[in-house]
Amino acid sequence: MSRYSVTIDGHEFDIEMEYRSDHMVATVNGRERLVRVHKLQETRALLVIDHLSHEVDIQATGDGGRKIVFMQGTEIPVAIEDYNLAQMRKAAGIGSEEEVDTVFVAPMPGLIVEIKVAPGDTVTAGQPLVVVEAMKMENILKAKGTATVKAVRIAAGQSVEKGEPLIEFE
Amino acid sequence: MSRYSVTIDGHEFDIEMEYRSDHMVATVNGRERLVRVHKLQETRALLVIDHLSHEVDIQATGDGGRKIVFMQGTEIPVAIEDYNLAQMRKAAGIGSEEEVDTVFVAPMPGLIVEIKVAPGDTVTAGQPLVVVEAMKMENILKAKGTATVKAVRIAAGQSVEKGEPLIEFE
Amino acid sequence: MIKPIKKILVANRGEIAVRVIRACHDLGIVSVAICSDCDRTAYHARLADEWYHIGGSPSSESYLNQDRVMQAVKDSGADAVHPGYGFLAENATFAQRCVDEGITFIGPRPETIRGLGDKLVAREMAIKANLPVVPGTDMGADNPDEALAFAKKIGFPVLVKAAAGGGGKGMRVVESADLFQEALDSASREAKSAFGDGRVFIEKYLVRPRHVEIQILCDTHGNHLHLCERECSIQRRHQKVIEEAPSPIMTDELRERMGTAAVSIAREAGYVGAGTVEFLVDQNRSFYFLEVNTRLQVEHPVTELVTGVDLVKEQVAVAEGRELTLRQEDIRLNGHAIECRIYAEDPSGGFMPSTGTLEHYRLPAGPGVRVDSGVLVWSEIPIYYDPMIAKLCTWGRDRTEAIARMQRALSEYRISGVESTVGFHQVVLANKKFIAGDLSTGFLQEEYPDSNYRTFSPELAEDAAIAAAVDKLLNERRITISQSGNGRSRSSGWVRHHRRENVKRLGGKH
Amino acid sequence: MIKPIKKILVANRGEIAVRVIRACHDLGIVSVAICSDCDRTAYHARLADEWYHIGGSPSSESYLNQDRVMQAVKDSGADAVHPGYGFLAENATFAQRCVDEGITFIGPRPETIRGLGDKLVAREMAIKANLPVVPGTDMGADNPDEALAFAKKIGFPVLVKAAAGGGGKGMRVVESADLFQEALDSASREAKSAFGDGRVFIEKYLVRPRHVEIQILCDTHGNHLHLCERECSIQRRHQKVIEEAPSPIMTDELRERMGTAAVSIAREAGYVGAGTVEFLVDQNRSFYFLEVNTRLQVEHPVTELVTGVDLVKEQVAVAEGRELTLRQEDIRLNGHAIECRIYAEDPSGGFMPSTGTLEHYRLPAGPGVRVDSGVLVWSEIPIYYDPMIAKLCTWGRDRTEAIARMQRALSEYRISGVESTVGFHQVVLANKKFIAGDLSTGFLQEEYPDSNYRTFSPELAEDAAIAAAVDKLLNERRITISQSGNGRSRSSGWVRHHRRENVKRLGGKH
Repeated sequence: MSRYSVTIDGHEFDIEMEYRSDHMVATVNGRERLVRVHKLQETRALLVIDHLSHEVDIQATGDGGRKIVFMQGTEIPVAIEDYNLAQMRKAAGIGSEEEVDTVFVAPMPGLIVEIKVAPGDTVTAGQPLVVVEAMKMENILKAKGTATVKAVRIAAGQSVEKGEPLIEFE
Repeated sequence: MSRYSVTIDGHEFDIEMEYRSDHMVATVNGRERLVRVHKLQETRALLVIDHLSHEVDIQATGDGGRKIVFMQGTEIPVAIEDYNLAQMRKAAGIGSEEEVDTVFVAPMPGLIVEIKVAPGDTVTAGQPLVVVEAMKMENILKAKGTATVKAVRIAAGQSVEKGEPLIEFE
Repeated sequence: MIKPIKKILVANRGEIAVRVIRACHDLGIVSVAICSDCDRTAYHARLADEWYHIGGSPSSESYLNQDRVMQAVKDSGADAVHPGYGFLAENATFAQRCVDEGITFIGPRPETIRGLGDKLVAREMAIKANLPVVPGTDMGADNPDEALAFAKKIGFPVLVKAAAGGGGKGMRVVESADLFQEALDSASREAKSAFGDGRVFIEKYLVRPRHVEIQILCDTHGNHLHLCERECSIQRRHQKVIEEAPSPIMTDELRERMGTAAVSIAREAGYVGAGTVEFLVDQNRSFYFLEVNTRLQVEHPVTELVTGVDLVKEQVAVAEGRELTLRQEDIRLNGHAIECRIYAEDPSGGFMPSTGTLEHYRLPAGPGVRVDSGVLVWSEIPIYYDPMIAKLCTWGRDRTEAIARMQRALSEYRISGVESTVGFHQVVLANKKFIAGDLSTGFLQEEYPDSNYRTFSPELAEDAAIAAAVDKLLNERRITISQSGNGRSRSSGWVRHHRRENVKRLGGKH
Repeated sequence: MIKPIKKILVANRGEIAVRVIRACHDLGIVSVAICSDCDRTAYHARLADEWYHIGGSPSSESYLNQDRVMQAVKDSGADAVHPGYGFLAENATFAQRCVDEGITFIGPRPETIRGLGDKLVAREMAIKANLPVVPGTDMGADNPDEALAFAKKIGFPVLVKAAAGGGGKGMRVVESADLFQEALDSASREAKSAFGDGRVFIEKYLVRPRHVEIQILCDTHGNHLHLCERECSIQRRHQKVIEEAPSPIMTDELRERMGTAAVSIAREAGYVGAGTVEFLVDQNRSFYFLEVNTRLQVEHPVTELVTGVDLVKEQVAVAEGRELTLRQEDIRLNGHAIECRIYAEDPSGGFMPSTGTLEHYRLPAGPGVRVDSGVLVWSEIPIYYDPMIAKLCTWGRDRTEAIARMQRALSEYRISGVESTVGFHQVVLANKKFIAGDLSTGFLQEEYPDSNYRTFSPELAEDAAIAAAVDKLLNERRITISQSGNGRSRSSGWVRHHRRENVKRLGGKH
């Protein structure tokens, strides 16, 4: 039997998975749900949970247990980890990996039009960091929280690829 | 340089193929045509012949050089062989492989309802041979030419797979 | 007495199950799909809110099995059943069983289905409602000698028809007396196998008639409407393959008379729900009652396209006991619509059903195009059911625009892995008589006596020859032009071995 | 003076190129596609009859490069050019060049494009034709101080707009004086980059206005029609994202007045072809002239769906010199249509463009659904162009039915490999104010100030959690549930590594 801790939009689900003859049983926060899995092509499966039909596509979005579950036309970001590891992590007061990112990367490929910050600046949520032109539109990339700029890795006029580090925070 | 003999619907094409820098040249019955090939997924390619755009799907239909070329929504049956071999074959008076089939196979899976011929019978084109039920419809399989039945390989009430031999001719 | 429906079990598969599930989505009603073994991941099973596996692949173990369907109704808590067409759609016993168990059957009353479903009873009812009928008799397989005598009296060709069912099954045209017995037997056998009822009857076979039918819609409050006509003359073995609305032969006056006739028999039968009154129309625009189909027809989308009425939604509203909000004067024809039924069949091989996996499947789209497809890329076409995979419809301001858009849509359709009738439709739609609207139920036989539906220009043939040469060249040099990332393709050229065995034919040597 | 067109070069890419090529197919006119490096196998290049590669991926080397486009016109022997929208569609120099070289430009006369394309000239023309206009000035980037003074006079918020171009590019709302200079500079810079013309002007910014536009259609024989309105109030950064026809706010009387106004300016401008007169409508149903777009609009399909008129075919007929066969009284509204623009953008990531390969792509279909898609499964979404991949439209007898069908269609859309705005549309279409038709151009900003378009029920979250657990379990046990025949999938579970780098964000620790 495997047990997982799944977090979606701040809600935590404790899920125990068990194989039965032709299906699985998922015990979610103590409640049993019957699951049938039918493979489809590529990253997709037809999941029937207590007779509810879901065509599901799951994509890993990076390292660790973060995934995007695509179902009913909606993208649902999910974090999953082993239940026991999650308990230990919490007991030790270690936050999830998401909280320790210190590099601001380009969310898309484009041309750097302007850099609005310099090393040493302290920025707050919503403050413009970089202006990127992509697909003929200027996009202003903004800070998501309070932080101090450690280094600027790019220069105006430079082309960047998606995922390329732009700014490092302390 | 490669040279092929291609037969479509009774018309013969003598085609010499030659590589150039970024395209090919096909000399068809003496006339040059410029060909660009862009690969697509699976069995498909975008073929640009003298600027005519064709999304093409090619499927082999059996042994030898018989193929189905699917383009512009139309299925075109094609026979292709090496030009020199075709010349030798013709010089030797040998017909193409298509003419020597003596086994009548099931064109679809189904249930044999009735057999209309017995060994020793001589059948003519259009004469009913076997009645097969598939997808709730009775289909009458008819002779395509004159022939004498050598053996009947199936019995009424029997299920057959697609391609299963039904009747042998002499 | 309105009883709102909360959950509909769709007792069908394929495109019509998808169609009904889409109506449920539009209405905010929970949809329940049932599936057989081979349909576990079929499109209808994926699209519905709920999924119930009910049995084996043969329809007798699943979609035709009333016990299993009713069990799924109970398990799912559905309060209504939509039967689609085929399977249990015109089964009065099943409809009665739903009624008895307090489940809303979305269709006419069981007694209506039973009465009209028997073509002989329907004929009597039509005569009572003063509808013109084709000369015929109820003598059939039980009285082969008398039947033959009657056939001789009215004159060959005659039509042998199953009393039950429809869709061209159990139907034979008999050209002469010596072929009569065989046709009688085979029609009866097919009818028994398809509908469990081997009764057949004989009718005068009209020469070059058109098949024109009237869509009716009736509620439980005594309102009976007609939604104009569809012409379905393009038939192969009595199976409709191309339908359109309006009929090219129609006049306002004839439409008025046929519509009134259809409403008359609907009233006579106490009809409730959507249905179709079928007629033959001869070359003099005289019409004859044929039968009433007590179900949603395959070809209902062409009516939806020219009237704007969603027939499945109206069926649900009527089943809930609501009064129709439409009045006869609200029904106005807007433009022209055509439907091509896309089958997994090989037109060049006598329309043999073709099974396999849809390795590539691309729907046409764009202005004026509606596709009702029951399959997806990678779907398996099973051997157990009707081989129709989709209905392609186009709408235009007039018939010319609808035909042009249909040709465009057909040319965009990509189906790999099974044979399809797309090319067949391209040929028929380019036929001058078709374009002129000069149709009859014998159209295909007259125009294509040797079933040669494969035509292509010398220019296209040359380009196809070049394609084959390019493929062979790349093959020999082992150059891959298939996407390297895709493990499914062979590495030699872009050719793969077709899954089917080569269909070997008797050659010229015999 | 009718000059029939035999071959049209479509000087565009993506869905609008596909749209025009489809019209060519319908008309029996030979279509020529042009493509850049990254578009060699794009859908439009596959669908056209002829294929010309014209240059590099950046649009300056291909679709915007007049020399290369004209070379392809000559090489192909096309006798007409359809520019679509964007790129060269509203470039008077290009239109003039076509005229000079004897090629039919399918659009208004070059001088009309030049005049109306300059928003300041258009404004003068509107005043001359007695259309109400919004208070504004032509002082812009060259006179920042005067412009600021004017802005202060009419009162903030004001709108900074590029004189050239459209589509929301080079447009900024300025809330207060201290943000004025930056907005002026950035709008001017963006306008220069997009249209090669950095001139901007200032307009009073109306509070909660609706964007309502009138489709016009004019021939060379002096006939000027309007095809009723479209409402395009749902905008993000001045880019329309959802459009509909008719407008929920419209009355017959207002439609009559706005239609007459649109026809007046068309007459004043000597307009030929299809075009759009844009207005703002305030909360009191007063309307103000905004601008004229001298091209086919992105959102033209909603007009086609409610009027039945094929606008591209009409454009071609007008360009051939034919007189319109439609009269104003033939234009009748039938039902309601909505369009959702589907972009390859990440709504939860500030609508950043998302590039990549469409590894799975399934179009919605069925009753009332029209899709104009510019891409196919396995298409690459390149970084060089506008990230719109398709337009999804639905039609219904009324607005309620159109919305329900849109929700159904959105839920059927499957796009894997890039982010898309499908989920965004689902949220907006479920918004109560949207359903009530209570719209304004500020709708999205007011309703979703923090751009949170991701909503799901607790039930769906639980099922998603189970899906993740099933996936992880199978992953750990190395059980493949992906199709084994498909080499593209990893063998562990059905998860694959998403191609994009994880979008790392500033976390809570700082």
